[in-house]
Amino acid sequence: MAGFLKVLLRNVLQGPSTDPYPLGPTFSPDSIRGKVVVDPTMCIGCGMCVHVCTAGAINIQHNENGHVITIYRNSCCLCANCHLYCPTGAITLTDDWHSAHEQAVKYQQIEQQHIDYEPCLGCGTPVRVMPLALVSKLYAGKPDVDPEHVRHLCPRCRQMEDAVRTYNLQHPEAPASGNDEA
Amino acid sequence: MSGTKTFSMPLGPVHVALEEPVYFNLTVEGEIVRKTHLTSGHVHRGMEALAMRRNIFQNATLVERVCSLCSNSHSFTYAMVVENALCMHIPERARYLRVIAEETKRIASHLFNTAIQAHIIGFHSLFMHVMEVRELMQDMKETVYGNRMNIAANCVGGAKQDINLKKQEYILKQLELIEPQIREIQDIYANDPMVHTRTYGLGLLPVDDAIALGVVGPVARGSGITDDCRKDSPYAAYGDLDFNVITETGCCAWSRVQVRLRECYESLSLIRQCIDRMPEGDIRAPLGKLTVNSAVARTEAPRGEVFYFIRTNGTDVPERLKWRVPSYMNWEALSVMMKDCNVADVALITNSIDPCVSCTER
Amino acid sequence: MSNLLNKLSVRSPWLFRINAGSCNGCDVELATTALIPRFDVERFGCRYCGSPRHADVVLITGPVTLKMRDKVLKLWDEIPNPKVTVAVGICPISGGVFRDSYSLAEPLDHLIPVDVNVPGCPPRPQAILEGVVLAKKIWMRKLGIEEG
Amino acid sequence: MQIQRTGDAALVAELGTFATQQENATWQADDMYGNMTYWFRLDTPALLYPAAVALKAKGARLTMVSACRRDTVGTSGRYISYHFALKGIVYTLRVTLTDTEDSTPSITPIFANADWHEREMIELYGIHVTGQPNDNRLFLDEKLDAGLLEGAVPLSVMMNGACTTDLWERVLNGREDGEEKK
Repeated sequence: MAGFLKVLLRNVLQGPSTDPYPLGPTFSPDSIRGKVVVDPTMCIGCGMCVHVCTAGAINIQHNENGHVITIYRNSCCLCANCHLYCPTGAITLTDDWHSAHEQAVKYQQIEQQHIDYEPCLGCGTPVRVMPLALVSKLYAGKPDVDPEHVRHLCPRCRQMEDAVRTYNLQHPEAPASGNDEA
Repeated sequence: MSGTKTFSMPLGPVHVALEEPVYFNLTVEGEIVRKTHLTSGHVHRGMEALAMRRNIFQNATLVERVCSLCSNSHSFTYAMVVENALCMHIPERARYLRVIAEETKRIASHLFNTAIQAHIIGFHSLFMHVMEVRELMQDMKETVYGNRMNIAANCVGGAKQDINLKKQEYILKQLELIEPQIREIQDIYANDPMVHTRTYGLGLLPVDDAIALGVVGPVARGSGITDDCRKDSPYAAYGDLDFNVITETGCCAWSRVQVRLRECYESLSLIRQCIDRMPEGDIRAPLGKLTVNSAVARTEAPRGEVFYFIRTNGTDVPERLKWRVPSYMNWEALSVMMKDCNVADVALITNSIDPCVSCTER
Repeated sequence: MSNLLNKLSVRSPWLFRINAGSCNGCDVELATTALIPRFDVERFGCRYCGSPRHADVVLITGPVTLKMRDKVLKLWDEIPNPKVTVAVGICPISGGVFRDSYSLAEPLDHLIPVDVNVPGCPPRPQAILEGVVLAKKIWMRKLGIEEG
Repeated sequence: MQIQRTGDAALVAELGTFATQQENATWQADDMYGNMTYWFRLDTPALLYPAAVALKAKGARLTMVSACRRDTVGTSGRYISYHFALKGIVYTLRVTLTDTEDSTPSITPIFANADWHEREMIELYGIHVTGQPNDNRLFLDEKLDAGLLEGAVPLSVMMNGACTTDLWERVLNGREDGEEKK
């Protein structure tokens, strides 16, 4: 019994170990996986997050003017798969762990971002403007490329410009109306 | 009470002494249990069927939810079996990161089981003390990985997150705090007259029965069987690390708790060795080629050997994923352990195999 | 008379937990919240009880498997009114990672009225405490008493 | 540093005598840590019993039995894999069921822990196990049919979609329906 008495005595001397929360501050590390958030400037709507999400908590809807990404927090199991596999790093997890809510607002526990498309500078088709960081990385070794211009091109116009630049070709006339593949 | 008449006594599925829903039908004679019949299935979630409908990335998260106490062992073994099927080699650093995650979970899991034993004995102050010590591990998991239970440390090809120098220092500091406390707890469980009287010689599982029933983990090692996957077929970084396989020869509930607590020391040492020897480098390897292949993998979870079998068919959805958890092997041993025990000891004996219902029923 | 009883009882809602097929995560965190000094739910006058007949606030974990469904309903029915139901973890709220399995019944709120949701996998004890505090507030609202 | 850990040569040879008829009936593979695994395709299900006796004689332990769904394995026939471990090496015996030989012998008399595995096989896959006396249900609710995973029922019917049918509709509309039920 002596062994445990020692523990008891020490605990008495140490005083209460109770975390004051919610009446006071609590231990809360930065790395805690709290809530999933999407950076609308980075999301390209590729759907990788939907593919790897076990709980089916992510939904992406495409329409002609853009796409909407919705994450339902009441399904999200915070495994960070979406964060890990997101090719552009658009998805991150915050340390906000305050999740308790009343039933009335159950279906409002979402993270939603609307990503609007803009017309391609080459052909005018609505196109997802590429994240600047991504373009800068792609064209890192090419100082003659203006990232701000390239990111506003549709994939086909971008290919066209790349080809023109690489082989020093005459610039062909940009297609008058949209392209089929986009 | 006459003592000659037997009657059957239901226990569970929702019972204060049992952590999880499980239903015992005991045939008792007076206070003595003569026969145990177990009805399970309350936690059967049809996970193997789910695993065959989800892809290999999703499954890493799914299998982690088989059970939260040994969650890491599932994602760990799952990642290994996929890597075996895809003929992948994971980076050196990831092998060490995996061991750190696994051993961290092992300490927390062992402390939890040990605490629950004190709870069942009725030694509440000891229960609270062990749980408070376990909180150090919980804080460590939360600070390093971001969650207290499902730490999501593994993915196919390596580790999900790196442990930087700052976190390594933090881990070493936490281990420094927890080690003397675990030593103290082990001493209390070994020598405290209350714990000793209640658990020593209780729930006997003789070596022969243990071998016949194929029990694994601390239940086998508590009966003197030297059986540990980390030594038998080394995986991750275990082949390069120094540790001992802990055994006890008492074959009783007391021995099993001693095995668990003494294993915690080995785990502490393993984590320190990993941090010391972990090389720099990548933490994830690119995905291998998906072909038609079958593979198996096994690891030593806190409760014993976890075994995974996968069959791939060239797509990223497995054709068959099957796993067997340690508790699955240990449940049947309860009928040996509970033979002629007191009704009051049923919960205590059940706890001594560190049962995991949600693991068993999937 | 009953009003007086209601007024007296507000200081001590009794908690009861039901494991409806959980993976242990939320259960262990509930046990941690309830039983250890660090989080000490008893500060709010709440106490865990072993029988549903004493309970005021019921915390349910797990995705409600077919085998547990009737048992959950029976236990829930035994709890006297007014009661507050708290769904702990994403499983009872939406099925979580297990949804679409053949072995699950429906999400909890299709079976019984739920008052508070605490999502997370599992939610940390502090989040569960927030849920319990919220549940207490709703319970007092149901009793017709404003928090004083 | 890496050491190759191989199995018991005598045992491998003995088990090989039970797997001779099919092409590539035996094979072996090692993992990245040098642990070898051995695989044997048994000629007939009945040979499982003597093969299990041989493994028992060497002191092996049954670790797992995995059955396969008929609908996913296609023409190769339905097989059951019996995994054994001996000194850290895994030996797998694969039994193939055909229309004429659709049952497998019970090995519970040799390995006591086969009991649960065999019952699970009967329950989830509807496989006949001759000589398995215990017909109590292990996991499945009585409401569910035995042989559930066998796939006789199309998966879409079997899996109740209770959670998903209207989830996204509700989430995207932010519907509040908590109140109306009270």
